[in-house]
Amino acid sequence: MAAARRVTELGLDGRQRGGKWKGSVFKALLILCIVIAFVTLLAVIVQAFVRGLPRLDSNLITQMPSTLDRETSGMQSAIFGTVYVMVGVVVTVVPIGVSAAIYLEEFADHTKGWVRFIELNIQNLAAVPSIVFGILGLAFIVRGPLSLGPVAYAGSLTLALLVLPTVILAAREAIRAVPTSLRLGSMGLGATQWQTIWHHVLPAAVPGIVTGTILALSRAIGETAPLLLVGATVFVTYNPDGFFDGAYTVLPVQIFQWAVRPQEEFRILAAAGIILLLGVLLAMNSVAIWIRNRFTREL
Amino acid sequence: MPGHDIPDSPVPVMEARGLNVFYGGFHAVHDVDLTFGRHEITALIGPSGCGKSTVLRSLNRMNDLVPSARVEGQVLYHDQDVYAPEVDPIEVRRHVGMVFQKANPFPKSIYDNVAYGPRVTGMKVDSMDDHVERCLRGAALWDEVKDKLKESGYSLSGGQQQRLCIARAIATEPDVILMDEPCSALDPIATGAVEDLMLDLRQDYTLIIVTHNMQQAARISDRTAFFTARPDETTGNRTGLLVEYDRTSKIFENPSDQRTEDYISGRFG
Amino acid sequence: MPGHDIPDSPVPVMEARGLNVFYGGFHAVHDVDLTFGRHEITALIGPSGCGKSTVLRSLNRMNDLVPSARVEGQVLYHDQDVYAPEVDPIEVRRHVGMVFQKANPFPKSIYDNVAYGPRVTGMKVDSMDDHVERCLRGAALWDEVKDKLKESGYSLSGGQQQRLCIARAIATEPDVILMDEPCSALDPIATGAVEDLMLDLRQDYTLIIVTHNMQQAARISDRTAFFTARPDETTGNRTGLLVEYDRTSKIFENPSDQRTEDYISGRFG
Amino acid sequence: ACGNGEDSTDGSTQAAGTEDGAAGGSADGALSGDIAIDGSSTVTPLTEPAAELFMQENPDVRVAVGTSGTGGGFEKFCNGETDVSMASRPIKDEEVAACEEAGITYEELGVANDGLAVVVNPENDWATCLSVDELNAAWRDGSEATDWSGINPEFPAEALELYGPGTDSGTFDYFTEAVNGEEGNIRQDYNDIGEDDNAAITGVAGGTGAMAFIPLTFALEAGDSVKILEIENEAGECVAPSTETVQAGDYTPLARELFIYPKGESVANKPEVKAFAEFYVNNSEEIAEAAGFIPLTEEQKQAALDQIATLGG
Amino acid sequence: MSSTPGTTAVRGRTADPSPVSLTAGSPRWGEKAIVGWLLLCAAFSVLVTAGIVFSLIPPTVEFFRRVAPGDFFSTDFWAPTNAGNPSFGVLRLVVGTLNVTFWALLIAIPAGLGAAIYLSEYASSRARKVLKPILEVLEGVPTVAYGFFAMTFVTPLLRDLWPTFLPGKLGEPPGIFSAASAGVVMGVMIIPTVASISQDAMSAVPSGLRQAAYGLGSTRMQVATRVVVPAALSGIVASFVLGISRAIGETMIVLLAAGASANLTFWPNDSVLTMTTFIARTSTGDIGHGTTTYYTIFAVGALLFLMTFVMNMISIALVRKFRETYE
Ligand SMILES: Nc1ncnc2c1ncn2[C@@H]1O[C@H](COP(=O)(O)OP(=O)(O)OP(=O)(O)O)[C@@H](O)[C@H]1O
Ligand SMILES: Nc1ncnc2c1ncn2[C@@H]1O[C@H](COP(=O)(O)OP(=O)(O)OP(=O)(O)O)[C@@H](O)[C@H]1O
Ligand SMILES: [Mg+2]
Ligand SMILES: [Mg+2]
Ligand SMILES: O=P([O-])([O-])[O-]
Repeated sequence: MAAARRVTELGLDGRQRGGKWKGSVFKALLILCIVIAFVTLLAVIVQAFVRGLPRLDSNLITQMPSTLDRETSGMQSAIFGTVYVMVGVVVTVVPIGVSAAIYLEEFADHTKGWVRFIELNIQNLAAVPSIVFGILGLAFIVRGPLSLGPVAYAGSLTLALLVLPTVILAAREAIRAVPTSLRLGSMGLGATQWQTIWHHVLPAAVPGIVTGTILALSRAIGETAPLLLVGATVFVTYNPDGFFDGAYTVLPVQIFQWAVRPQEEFRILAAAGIILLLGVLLAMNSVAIWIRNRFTREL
Repeated sequence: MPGHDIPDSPVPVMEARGLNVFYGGFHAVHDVDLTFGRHEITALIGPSGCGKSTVLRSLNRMNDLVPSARVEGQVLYHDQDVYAPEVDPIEVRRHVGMVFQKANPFPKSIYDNVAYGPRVTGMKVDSMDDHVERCLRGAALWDEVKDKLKESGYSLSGGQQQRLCIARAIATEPDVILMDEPCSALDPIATGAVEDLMLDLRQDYTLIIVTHNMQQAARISDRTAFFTARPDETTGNRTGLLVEYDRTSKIFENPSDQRTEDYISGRFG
Repeated sequence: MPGHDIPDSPVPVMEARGLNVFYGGFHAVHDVDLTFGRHEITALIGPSGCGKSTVLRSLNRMNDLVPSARVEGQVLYHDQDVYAPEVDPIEVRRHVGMVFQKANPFPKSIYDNVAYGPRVTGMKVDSMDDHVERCLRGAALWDEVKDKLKESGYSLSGGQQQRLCIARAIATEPDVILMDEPCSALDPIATGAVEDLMLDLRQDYTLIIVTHNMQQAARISDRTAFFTARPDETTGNRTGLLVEYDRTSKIFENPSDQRTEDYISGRFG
Repeated sequence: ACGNGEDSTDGSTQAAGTEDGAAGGSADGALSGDIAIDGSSTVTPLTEPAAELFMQENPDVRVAVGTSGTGGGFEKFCNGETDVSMASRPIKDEEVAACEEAGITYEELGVANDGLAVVVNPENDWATCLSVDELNAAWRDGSEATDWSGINPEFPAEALELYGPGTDSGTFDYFTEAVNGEEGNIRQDYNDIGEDDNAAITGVAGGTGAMAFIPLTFALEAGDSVKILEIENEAGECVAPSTETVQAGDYTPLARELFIYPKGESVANKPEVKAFAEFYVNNSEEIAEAAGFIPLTEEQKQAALDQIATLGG
Repeated sequence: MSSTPGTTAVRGRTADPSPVSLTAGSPRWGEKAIVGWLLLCAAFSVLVTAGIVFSLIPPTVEFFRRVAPGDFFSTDFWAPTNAGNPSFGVLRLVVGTLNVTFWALLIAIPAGLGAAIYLSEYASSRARKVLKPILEVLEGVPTVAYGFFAMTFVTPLLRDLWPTFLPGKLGEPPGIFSAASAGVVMGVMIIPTVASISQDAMSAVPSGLRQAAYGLGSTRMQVATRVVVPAALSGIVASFVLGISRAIGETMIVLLAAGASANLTFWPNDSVLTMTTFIARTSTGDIGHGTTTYYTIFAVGALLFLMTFVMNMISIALVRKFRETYE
């Protein structure tokens, strides 16, 4: 049997425990890792800010893009285009995503092969490169079966498909976080399952769903590659007519268009556009985080 | 037992006949036969994991909500098998109400908590206000909450929340009320209040309660069922089974099975 | 108690002096004075939430890991205050080992589980193989696992896992071993094996155990400390305090405090 | 369908300026409606100011310019999706066929002239004029010239570093066809700079042995950071690229015309399309300057206006 | 029943035992219709996948009708647009993609893992509450912003600060486009992905294991490196694999910073053409519908989809293995 330590070996001050510096160095390295990530974010912002500063003016928002007057050119059509596209994304993805999440969390029998297949499929979809969604959008939405043409809603639908897995995942987590005891309490009173969901589960899950959806949208709002393929590559000097009508462009595509132009004025515009886009994103994220912190405490 | 005469054999309101419950491939409860008497309190006791909650939940088909759960055998409610194909589990739960271990009021007002059941079941009540008052009185909670019916159910103390859940349960006018360790999260004073309430409720309802607290079973129940868990020799899984079912006084004073006696006297568990 | 003579007053290995523990603003444990005797088993008993685990965890500074926890008073280990500024909590834990309620082997091989402690503490052992064997024998597990040392600790049964955790704890050659409800997740047979082991370990170590099972305390401990929780009159928070500390036989047969007697006889809890 | 042949034009429409075309649209002379344009990325920077200027004069007309490349533009055009297609090369036979099948008629209008400049590092003192053969030796697919002496034995053995636009650009197509005889024929190891002509400037300015081909106006804007080479034309003269030499047709083979293709139906039925096409041609100087291209000559303008007239009739 | 003056007590439903009906009062069609709709929505994602597959397969088949698979899966030159002598050695694009991915991972894996360990094992819950959302913001930074950053900031920086004292090829500063510039920025972009998934995995390691390790006198670093990281390993590896799949699928950064020269190289200071760059540039550039180049887009897209799909399946399998251990 292993013997107990002899009492004479006492000494609790850890002097005989060498290598304490290892822990400190390790911790410093870990902090460095976090700092790298954050410093880069800062660098992205600062760089764009410094570069775009000359054009961070009201014209950026109030003016249409212009090749002639680069000093006063703005991105109003892209801002409106983004709003249209995003509204289209929300109205498409939220009902489908939340419904799918409710089914998977509340109704699906997870021992069934086909349910697992659906779940696996969603997980997979989440990691499909966005450009592949662009190919899908081009083949099925702009042309092909839906043939919407290069209109704002074609962009919406493409992005909606892209973020659908994210929304489903977030909604599922929000729904799962609703305590089972609420469901049991309601079911135990003879409420039907849908009554239980509608009266208790969904209201309790709304903050989580909203948070997750905002985060998903903040991903969609910055997507460029798929929209390059589905027709947002346009020089438009007017705001979209509607979801199914007319030309449109969006912020990230406009930024990209400007970024690859050789003239410095366009580069500056691109940088200013990036700041604008990051500002929108930061606002969206703050709202999401606020909602999360505000409402998760209550359950 | 105190001051309550019960017949030698229970007048059946619910019965389990050859009840077996499985979770996936796992045999959780083996061959349980039990008759729950009208206007009696039946206590289910036994060590952790022996299947008490499982048996309780199969009585009002709450186990349907566990996807992997499967029930064999019969559960009769006034001689109808609640697992018969034409039976609607929702309807069963309207007759057989349930109160849980952890008080689980809805994040709504006290009033809405009580009114919820009647509303969703489409119960006809002359005046919801009166009905809510009656139920809160029935749960011995009225005096404490009558001035704050609009406040959230969460604003109550643990014991009050549990009584609110009981008020909520009786609001749908069930016949049987199942309670799964209703006092285990409460302090002794709150426990006392709920125990008193249970004795009151016995006048109008049939109560079936699971408890870990043998003193509680002894104090309030008319009959006691003792369960234990037997490990399967090959898989090592432990399957719950009914060891003994009798009047509570008999179980506690003169059990017929050695395992019951060991448990009661604290030799294991 | 069985076959074990203990002195009237314990030969101190560890002592709590005026120990108070707070979690944030919440006063969890109030003014505890206790002396833990060398080569004795001390049991801490009391109702849930009375602070048994909290006291235990403050003995080897495991409470340091709870950011909100704050300790006042002294904990002496061979007359050194383990909370003195120059003391390294890591070093304390190397002298005062710990076994938990839920067996928590590492997801490593049985061998590596036992060898982990000596490796991280940089302990010098002649042969790790021999050391592992000694510890597994010490935990009465050797015969059951000697042919599968390379298998995962998870492949063992619950009781074996708990003994593996004990083997792991003694591998760093501690002086004191703290155990927090080490058997509460085990079945009666596994419990018996672990209890036998504890009695064995007493020869070499000082054991301090928390248990909910009064029969267990009565069966194996030399001294018993009974705690209870007193609600604060204004906040309603319940603060744990030591009611009585004595030889186990005295506590169980002839307690001096009414609250102890109520608890032992099952009148509350 | 109308081909791009030089069919006869009667002088009667020549007089029809912008004003006249507009009158066809609405009673009070104000034009309105949408014009959908798509096609060449090379022509896009030219069409953008054209559209802007046109919209300044006709605030109720909205012009949207897409960039699908010449091929992609024709695909949409022959599919009936656009009113005007932009092209950095004449329409191809397959595209002619596609349009014919869909019953789309059009005319090819020259809207500006484009010249390619070959630029080198200012420190390069050995090369001032290159022949097409020399360019071919440097750029053709399979070329093994790794230094300048591989182009011309008289040049020093300075390591050769090549920059050029990517396969998705009209400039690329044009250069490879003109220099290597075949569209897309280019050596593998040149640095593809995509659409970012700046990158070529940066690259050339940074390497003594570097060489790049880029749009002429861009090279001119770059000032002293690069040196623009003369190109030996078929006549054997070394010609430096400039507005004049390009317009005069002396700077060959690295000069070309850029086109738009208005749809016959749109010109006939949508007065704003006709007006836009005429505007585009009539304001060639201003538009070309804004975009960094070389404007049409008077003859080119006239030819274009004649072609619009055939469609509008 | 306790005193209930003025009101009658609530009675049990069958206070007098008359026959009761347990059958449903109504068939509840509404409820069934709702469940049907929900199921439809859940199954919709399968439709999306099918859409992807069906938008890729026919043109890819057409591509292989024109180009022999052996010519495609080769390191031949990549020159699909070369009219006279087209060649389709897609492995050059794959190598280009892997080149950038490699440099990206070289940054993202250590930094992401380090950040995850810090968040999971060192940070106070308050610090975590602040840091996690920032990581989330980082995950949401549009890639076009990263691409612009790479092109206009990192590239010049690399060109200026390149360690030219290194021997041979490694000492040559990168050009205006390079795998290094795209890789570095992409690495930073992926850090949050790696960090957040790894951290989730580490946080899911039962706290009992940590307690046990501390109880044995382990230091915090030992707990982190010897207990938590090994215990969470499959989850951590899953985050790496997902990082790879994101790197392979990322478009804008490489489009703006990696260039478009299909060099067969693993040097960081070379310009490379990635699969995504090719797709994005070619499908927005000047190619005619129906040309072989047009079909090349889909063939490369299919290959890209397949590669990320495989990565993803691996990642899912690893996560599942991890879950099985602890849940
Ligand atoms: N949803 C479930 N899925 C799978 N197994 C379950 C589920 N619920 C319970 N079990 C298992 O069934 C057995 C009986 O569980 P049950 O909860 O009925 O026991 P119990 O007697 O109520 O225990 P306790 O006193 O701890 O509440 C246990 O082994 C438990 O692990
Ligand atoms: N980490 C913590 N943070 C805040 N409060 C805590 C923490 N751990 C315990 N407490 C509180 O301290 C009090 C004493 O808890 P402790 O776990 O010590 O009781 P116990 O006697 O061991 O109970 P049990 O028998 O249930 O294990 C309880 O009120 C508990 O809620
Ligand atoms: Mg239970
Ligand atoms: Mg405890
Ligand atoms: O877009 P282009 O046809 O000019 O390459």
